[in-house]
Amino acid sequence: MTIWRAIAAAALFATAPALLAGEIPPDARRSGYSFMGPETRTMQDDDTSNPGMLFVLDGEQLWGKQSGSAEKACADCHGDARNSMKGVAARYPAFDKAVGRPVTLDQRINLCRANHQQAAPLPYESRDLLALSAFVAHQSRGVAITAGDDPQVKSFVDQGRDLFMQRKGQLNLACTNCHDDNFDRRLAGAPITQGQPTGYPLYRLEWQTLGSLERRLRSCMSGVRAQAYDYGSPELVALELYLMSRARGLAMETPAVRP
Amino acid sequence: MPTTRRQFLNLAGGVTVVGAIPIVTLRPLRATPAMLNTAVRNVVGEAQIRTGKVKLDIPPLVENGNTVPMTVTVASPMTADDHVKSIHVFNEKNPQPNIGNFYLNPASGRAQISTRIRLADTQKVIAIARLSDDTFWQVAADVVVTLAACTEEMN
Amino acid sequence: MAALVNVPARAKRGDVIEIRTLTSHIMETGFRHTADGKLVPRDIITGFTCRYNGAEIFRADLFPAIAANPYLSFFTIAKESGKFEFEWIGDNGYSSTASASITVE
Amino acid sequence: MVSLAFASPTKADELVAYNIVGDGIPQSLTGSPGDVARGRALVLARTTTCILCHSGPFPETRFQGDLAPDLTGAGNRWTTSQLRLRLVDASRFNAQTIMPSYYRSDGLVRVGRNFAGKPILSAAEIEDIVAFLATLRD
Repeated sequence: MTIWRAIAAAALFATAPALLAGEIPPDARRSGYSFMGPETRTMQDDDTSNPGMLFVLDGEQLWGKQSGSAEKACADCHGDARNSMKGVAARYPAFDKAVGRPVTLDQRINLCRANHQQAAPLPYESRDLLALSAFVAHQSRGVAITAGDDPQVKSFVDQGRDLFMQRKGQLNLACTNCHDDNFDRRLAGAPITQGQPTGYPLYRLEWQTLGSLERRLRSCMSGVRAQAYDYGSPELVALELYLMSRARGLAMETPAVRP
Repeated sequence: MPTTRRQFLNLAGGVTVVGAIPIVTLRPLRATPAMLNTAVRNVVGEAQIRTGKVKLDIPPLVENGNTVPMTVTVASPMTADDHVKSIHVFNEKNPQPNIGNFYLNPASGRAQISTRIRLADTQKVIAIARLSDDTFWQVAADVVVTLAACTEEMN
Repeated sequence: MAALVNVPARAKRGDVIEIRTLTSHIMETGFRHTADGKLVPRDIITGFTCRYNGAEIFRADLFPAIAANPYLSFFTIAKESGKFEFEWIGDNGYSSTASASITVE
Repeated sequence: MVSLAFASPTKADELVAYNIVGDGIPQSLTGSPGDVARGRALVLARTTTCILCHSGPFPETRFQGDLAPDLTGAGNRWTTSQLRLRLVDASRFNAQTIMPSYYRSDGLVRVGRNFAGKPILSAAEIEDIVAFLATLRD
């Protein structure tokens, strides 16, 4: 039993009735930042050397640019993102009444495009969508994550947790097997993190570009040789929601840098 | 115009950019010691290369070879009479041995440059400085590159 | 697409100042293949120049081993107020520029 | 205890049936002994996945995992028969294990389309690895 599991078990016994066995207690939750080497941390820390900031700058441009047949820019409704978007990404995925389910920040941007700008949706992982979501999420940097608190999303958080606990793929492994039970250990040379999604969209050195949490989840699924869920699928949204609720209290870091 | 559930489902099945272009890195192709030697001689000519004066800051073990931070510093007063004219960085095992050439002058004030490089594998990196008296000085560093345990190339 | 250039807004005459630049570029090496075996053609930035009030103070030749979204840091002596101009050139006629001002006291 | 396990029949790659005797599979899946050198190469190949979790007496291999027991002395701790079943289906001993069942293609969820219906390792690969692990004596 790892020390973390011992702590988890103790905390479960003492105070936290909502915590399921094997889950990481709030005070033991750690951002992926704490698992990185000094060079990668330095790259994230300095905005003038963080390559994710290139996308944030692009997003800032797009925010003020008219798009679609309604000839409206994001800023025409939302004003200065520094005020209007502060803390927003820390609450996502969030419940949308019209569609009756939680939507990711990427989906919210595309819903805004469809409903208010009369614009075509931006493709998943396209530069413009990543830039806009990075710009919006950047306004929440330092804000504590609260996603999943809304009672309307509870059943979706539960669905996400079930998916996190479910073994999949030819290697028959669940997310929890690595990210709850074996973080701080090494898979080949690389440290296993807790899988806390604090900095998305983030700049991954492996990708050499910015990418979404959905892209990361899909590559984890490929890693266990499972058929990845489609971008925007209810399963990926539920997993994203569960992961964000699991990271409750951790500070947003967008745009984070990870190996 | 509110979004209906059907429209939303269409959104959910939206187009993606990344999945369309799976890239496979070609591993077997790599520079040979002869290629490295040729690349160095293209810069240095027949001149002797001495060891010293040059410092190469590069992590000995990197988390991902796609983006490796690197700083080269040369001990030089950077005066009109005694300065660094250029810094040349090479690698041993990438498909091509050159990394970059950086041209300085007395107005630089300090003989130091930083950039981020790609290293296809665990290998040696070499930095060579050309001083204003046309002498060449070098330093080499070994870098161990960690390979990602999971990649997107499998499925 | 964006470029990030970092030059101190003010400096004392004679100070050695650091200049940092980061620019958006895929830096496709020309050594990679798609899953169906096609070579992905090279598309990199090959050159970078920095001018200070018109005079070149730093230049670099870049190769495929430079990471995507190239980052460069270098130094110069603050000698007078004015403008830094940055230029990146590359494959397929690529060219982009940026500039930054400095006040030297 | 003697039981007989048949891997479920699948389209392309039908698995060889094997006999479990006690806590092992005494007979080679291929009917012949594996190749030690090939087995060593397989254990060290990242695509085989052993080395991602296990470490072992492999001085030339820089990155070894620490999620699972060191393989040093595996040949002392287990018989060939025990090693074979532990590779084929470790979940038989501990349903919670993170060690994949390397010679099984049933009872899995959402297997990637390139891997569906196939075991992680072939019968011959299992035999090569068993032969190599058996040589790991302290």
